Amino acid sequence: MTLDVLYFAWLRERIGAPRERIETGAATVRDLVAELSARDDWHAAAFADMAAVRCAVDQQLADLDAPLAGAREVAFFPPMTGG
Amino acid sequence: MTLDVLYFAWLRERIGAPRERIETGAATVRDLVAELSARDDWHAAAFADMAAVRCAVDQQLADLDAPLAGAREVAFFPPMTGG
Amino acid sequence: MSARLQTAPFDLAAELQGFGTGADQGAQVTFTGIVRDDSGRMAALEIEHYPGMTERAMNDYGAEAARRFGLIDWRIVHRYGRLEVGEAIMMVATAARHRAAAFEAAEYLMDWLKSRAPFWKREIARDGTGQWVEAKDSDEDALARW
Amino acid sequence: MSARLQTAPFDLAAELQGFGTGADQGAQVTFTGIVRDDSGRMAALEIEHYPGMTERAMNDYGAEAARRFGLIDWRIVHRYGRLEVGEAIMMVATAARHRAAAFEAAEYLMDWLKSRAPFWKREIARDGTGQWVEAKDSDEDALARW
Repeated sequence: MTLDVLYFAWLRERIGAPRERIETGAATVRDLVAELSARDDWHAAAFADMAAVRCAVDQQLADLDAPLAGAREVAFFPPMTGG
Repeated sequence: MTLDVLYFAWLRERIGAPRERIETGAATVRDLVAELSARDDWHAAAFADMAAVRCAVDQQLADLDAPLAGAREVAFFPPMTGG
Repeated sequence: MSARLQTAPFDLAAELQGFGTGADQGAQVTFTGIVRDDSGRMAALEIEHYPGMTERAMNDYGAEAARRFGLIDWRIVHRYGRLEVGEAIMMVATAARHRAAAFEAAEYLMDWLKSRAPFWKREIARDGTGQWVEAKDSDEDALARW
Repeated sequence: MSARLQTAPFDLAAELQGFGTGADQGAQVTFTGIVRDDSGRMAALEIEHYPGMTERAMNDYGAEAARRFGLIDWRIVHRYGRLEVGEAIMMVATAARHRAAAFEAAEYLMDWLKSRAPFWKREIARDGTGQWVEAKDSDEDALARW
């Protein structure tokens, strides 16, 4: 499937781009992270500490076990610091 | 001693005046209430239920046992309903 | 850092002009109380106060809240006299470094104002009759938490 | 009943025009967050958001607060982009029958915004260097009370 993957804050900086469109067969967010981390050192660095990474699937907060079937957009970002 | 006695809200209405100046030898607020209650039916009605009456001596909240020595102004009123 | 009594309406925006300045300020909270018609037949409130004692009590509560919650600034404005349904009765504003202190100080001031500040409310019905508002146990309970 | 994202400053007074009408309204609470300089060497904040998701999350939180606390009205305005020390970042306003609901709803919304709304802050020091603000355990703790 085709997925838009978005990055925010220091994840965006480490990866060097705000978004990328990828082809993937990943079944869950965890699979997708493993696949992306294997791409290059920048992705590996961004995903090195998953305790500091949050995720949204189609703009809803999701955990690492969330399934990706039917998803169009996955975003990775640090814990929010709004307000 | 000479005391100004002030009444607010329904105590003022029952007594029929916002304030009166009296001569008294009352040692405490409780003595003063007894003395005022003995004056007439209006005062008696105002002080009939002391659980519903609050008091201030010289503009500081006080209880029935508060001494009156040196006081110049005593006020009686129902529980406050501000804000 | 001031408390004020008045009959005239107040303007929240004007009260916040120059309120709580400084680079360490992170949070401002305001509370506005409005005349509510609970019975469906109320026209107005009449608010009585104790001239002299009421101003002093408001200033004492404000200073106590500033000390207790480390406020950068605070303001209390309370009206008296006749107020129609929908009119603003009073306001409290607090400024602090962090949101928790600003919220807590505003709630503390409200709990004190409701049950310890010398104000008495009378409800005026549309037929002109009046009735003194009784103190609520819930306001005493709210105060007990501090 | 609305949430809004913008780069421009907001005007609290303008936001409260027509806010929370009706004879059953008794209490309005506002919270304003201001860029604070904790380190003594900060110049500004840069606030990043997730276009699309952020608006949706703010509207979802507002609707949830309205349901949970029986709000008569609510409003959230949040800015993004570069904000200097002393500038207002965001505001929340709530209107309810009673003060407890208005206060609780405003605090609830703030706790959600601080730790669940998709915003990320970067502190820009006076020397131009930037540093992402880390999430605080205290914000997670604050959220856990609801």
